[in-house]
Amino acid sequence: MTIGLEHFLVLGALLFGVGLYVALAKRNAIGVLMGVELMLNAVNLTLVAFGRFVESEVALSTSVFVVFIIAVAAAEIAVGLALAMVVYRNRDTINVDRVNLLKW
Amino acid sequence: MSAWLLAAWYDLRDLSGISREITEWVASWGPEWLASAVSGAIGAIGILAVIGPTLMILIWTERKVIARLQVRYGPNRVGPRGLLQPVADAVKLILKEELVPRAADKWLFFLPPVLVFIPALLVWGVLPFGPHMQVADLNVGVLFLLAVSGTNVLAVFIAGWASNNKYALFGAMRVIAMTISYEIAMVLALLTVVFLTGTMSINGIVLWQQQEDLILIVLLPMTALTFLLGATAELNRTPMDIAEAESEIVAGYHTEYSGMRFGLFYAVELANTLVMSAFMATFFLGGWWLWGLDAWVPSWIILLVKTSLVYFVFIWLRGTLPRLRIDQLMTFCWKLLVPAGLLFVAIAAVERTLLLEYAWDRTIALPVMAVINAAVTVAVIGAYARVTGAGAHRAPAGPRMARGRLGGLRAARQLAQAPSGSD
Amino acid sequence: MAIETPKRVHSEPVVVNIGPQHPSTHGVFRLKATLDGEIVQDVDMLIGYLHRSMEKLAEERTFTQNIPFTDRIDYLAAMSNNLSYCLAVEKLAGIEVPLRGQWLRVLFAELQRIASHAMANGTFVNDCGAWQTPLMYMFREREKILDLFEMTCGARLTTNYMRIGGVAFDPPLELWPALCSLLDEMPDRLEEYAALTVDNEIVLARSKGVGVVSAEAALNASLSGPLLRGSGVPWDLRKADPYCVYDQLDFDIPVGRDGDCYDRFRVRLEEVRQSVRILNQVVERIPGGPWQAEVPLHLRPAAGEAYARIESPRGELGFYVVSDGGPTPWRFHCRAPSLINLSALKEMTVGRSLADAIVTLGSIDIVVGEIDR
Amino acid sequence: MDGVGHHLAFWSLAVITVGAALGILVSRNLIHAMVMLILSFIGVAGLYLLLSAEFIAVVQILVYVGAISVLMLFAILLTPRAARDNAETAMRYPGLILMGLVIAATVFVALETDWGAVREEPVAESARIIGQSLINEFVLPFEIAAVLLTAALVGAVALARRDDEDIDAHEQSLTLEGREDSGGSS
Repeated sequence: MTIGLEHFLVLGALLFGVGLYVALAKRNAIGVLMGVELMLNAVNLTLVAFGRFVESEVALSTSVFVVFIIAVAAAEIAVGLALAMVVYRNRDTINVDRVNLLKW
Repeated sequence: MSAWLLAAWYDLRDLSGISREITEWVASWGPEWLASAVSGAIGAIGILAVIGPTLMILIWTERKVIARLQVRYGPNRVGPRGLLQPVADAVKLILKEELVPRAADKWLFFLPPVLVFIPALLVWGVLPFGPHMQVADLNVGVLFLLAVSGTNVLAVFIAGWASNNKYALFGAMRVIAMTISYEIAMVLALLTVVFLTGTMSINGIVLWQQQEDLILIVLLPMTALTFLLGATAELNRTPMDIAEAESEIVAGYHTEYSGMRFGLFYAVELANTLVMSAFMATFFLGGWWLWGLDAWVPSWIILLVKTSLVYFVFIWLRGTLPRLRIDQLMTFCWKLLVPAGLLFVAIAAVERTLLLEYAWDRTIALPVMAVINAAVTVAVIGAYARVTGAGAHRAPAGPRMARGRLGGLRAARQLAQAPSGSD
Repeated sequence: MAIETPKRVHSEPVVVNIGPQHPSTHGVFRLKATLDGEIVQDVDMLIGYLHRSMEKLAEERTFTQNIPFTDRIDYLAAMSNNLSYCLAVEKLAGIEVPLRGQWLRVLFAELQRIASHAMANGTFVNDCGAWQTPLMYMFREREKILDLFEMTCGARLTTNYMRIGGVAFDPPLELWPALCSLLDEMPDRLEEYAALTVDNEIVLARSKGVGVVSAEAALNASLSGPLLRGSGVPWDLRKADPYCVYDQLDFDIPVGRDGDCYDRFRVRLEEVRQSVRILNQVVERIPGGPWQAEVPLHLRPAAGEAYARIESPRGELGFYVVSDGGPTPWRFHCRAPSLINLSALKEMTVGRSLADAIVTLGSIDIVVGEIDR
Repeated sequence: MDGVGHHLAFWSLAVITVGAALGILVSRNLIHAMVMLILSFIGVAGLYLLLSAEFIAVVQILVYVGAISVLMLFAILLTPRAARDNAETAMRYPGLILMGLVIAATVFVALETDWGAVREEPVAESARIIGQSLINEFVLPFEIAAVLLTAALVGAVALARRDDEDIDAHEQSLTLEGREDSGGSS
């Protein structure tokens, strides 16, 4: 059997699913951010696979897209971790269950 | 078989012939994947064959050179001229008990000595030993170098964290803070090189220097300096060895490692120093190329000689200079190296445009640019010295001489107010 | 749900034990430092790891038998300790030392000062982070001095050379040419050290303005030796309260300007130069004659007390000896300069970084044997 | 992509990547989860190499392994009194169900869709082409990304630094003497 597009898509789907679970269910804010990173990686993998296997108008436009996603991910993680730090400083915890001031 | 022997594979000037011949021979009867596997294995074995003995000699060289700098003899008991000292050290380290602290994170504690080896070996893959002697001529070679050598930090951090030792954690924190800062300086330095040469392939950079008939350190002195200092920081060598500052935090991140695990850290440190010297030689000293000499002398010997020169500079720094404090290191990086790096990126971009778009005559333009860049380098360093008050050329005033007037506070005040303090 | 008011959160201080086994504590000395990040908030000095109960042991031994103990109090300046103790006992028993004995004492005390300062300055630059190089350079001359000691009394560190009433032996004849050649090359060597370290940008950056003690604070903490002089107070017992024949010798007292680690370093370097000056005079002017007074082996000084002090390489080194008329001292006490100098460490280091604290500790030049005794 | 090498590389990398991701999922220790995440990043980088996207692979190592992981480790270290465990919230079972559904749906779409013409040979020299398209077709997004990164940088610094009066109070609580003379930041 040839390794084809579907292999990578399924792999991406698995990664995305695990990332989703981690992002949804983990208690630690940094753990949640890990899940988000995992999902972004899955998406990137899928995009690069499409770019490799599917003919397109602009060569490697998917790779350009991935570069942008990585840039945005870096920005997102910087802000996210800064937020976690601020929450920690004010609330002494980064447990997302206990950071519920906006809930009520 | 006889034709095989007559082929050029034994040409010492280009050892890649051996690999090519063997690969072709395998491909002639075996499947394609076996040929590529063999080709990869030859590269790996070649690199290991270079690193292993070189490391042994390096340990001896470093100790010997440092000893000479310190007016002593250095190792001279084991083997002829102490050459077998590294072997004796290794045997001792292997025989020693490997302690694992009770409070350590057991699994993570085992990882780092192995993990640090991976980037140290991987970066060799993109180093060109000759026009064709390169395991992988990636078209993103420079980025690969930065990416792989940057992952070193993670192993160091895990070592520091898993030891569950305050000194180790301090060392890990320091190494992360410092490496991140100096990596930016290094990225800017390499970006300058890439801008000017127009290629990210490391062999391409050497070829550019060959084509333009000059070595880059002449054209970009500040960049070479930045790379050297960034490498010093990344390698944790004096004067920037705050991560394992012996007098402050004992041994930093590898405080708790003993026996061969410590030995691995030590070996990796030397291997990294060697590879950084090699890349310094490649980027800024022309690599395997040396004004036509590479047609006669094997290119890898030229590279080895240049590498040894840079390595000697590292040893020299280590034997001469005390250590800086972490805030002084950060100031130096963020206030001198990074702004200067940005400036030189801009300068390199302008110069490339002039050479390419406006097609300036290179025989005239390149020397002029070298002079301008050198002037800018001197100006930048001078301005930094003036702004921060560093680089005080004045000798600090020595002690005053008290002749006769002795006593307590009053005598102290009198002495302080005495014009020019008598001496 | 009630809204919690945000708590004030500080960053957490970390307590780090520097020592008892640590490369820069110069022995088994323990510094409990409370750090906020890299900043020292508090230091706690814990001593006693090298306590050998010398002062009590000395009460069970005769006055002469106690001299070897003093070697081991400050093992880097054994001659100075011998000298101070012998002066105290001589004062107690009213013994007059022959002239040659006094000059020989000056000779060896100054040699010891050079050796000790070489060690202090070498380890100081080491604590600044140098990789042993300055230490190795300074050990060159120290080795030669220790060779001279060995020639004279057979030991290098624990010399046990001074005796009550003089010195144990007249130095052998071959000492003098060796000493003269050492003194001839010393100015060049000192220039070399100065060239290597005094203007070194990194040494300056690490030690200038670090560990500052003002003159008032130094006096209040009763510091002595290079620390006190580094803070700008011109005080040296060789001039202020001359013992042996120091009043006949011509030398200057180097005094620092700012009281920082760098000044202490410079003061020590300059003192070595002055010691060379003294030694040259000693070689020229040393008289002949006996080197030891006639002192009974079982000395029984009349009941009384005496305190004698000298300027040891580390500061005011005094011995307080009380006799009840018996063959052993009734009380034996040592005023150790390292211990008292160390008391200023907290003031010098709090609020600065850990690296500075190490440099400051190095500049105090402690000897743990002297602190714990 | 049907060579033995490709098969070997794909399956080992797939096992490493997904296994490491599952490691994050089950790990109870935040630092262990972090190490697993790094391993997963490296696995994805390997897959990029397999897809002939060398540039993306190197960028993946540089940014994810070299920068983002280090940032996260720093964040873990700077929140010392927070719980270091990596346990789940009450969303555990809903999360598992959602995960199963998303994976099932995506896998179904991936397998059932006809993705059209398949290119056998990868496009060569990816770095140069990416660079050229970044400053030709995509120059505006490129600039916007730059602005976004700068904004994120400034925002992160603004969030994470303490207020000035905070610092003053903090320092006063630490030492009796001022720290003006300590020279530079540390």
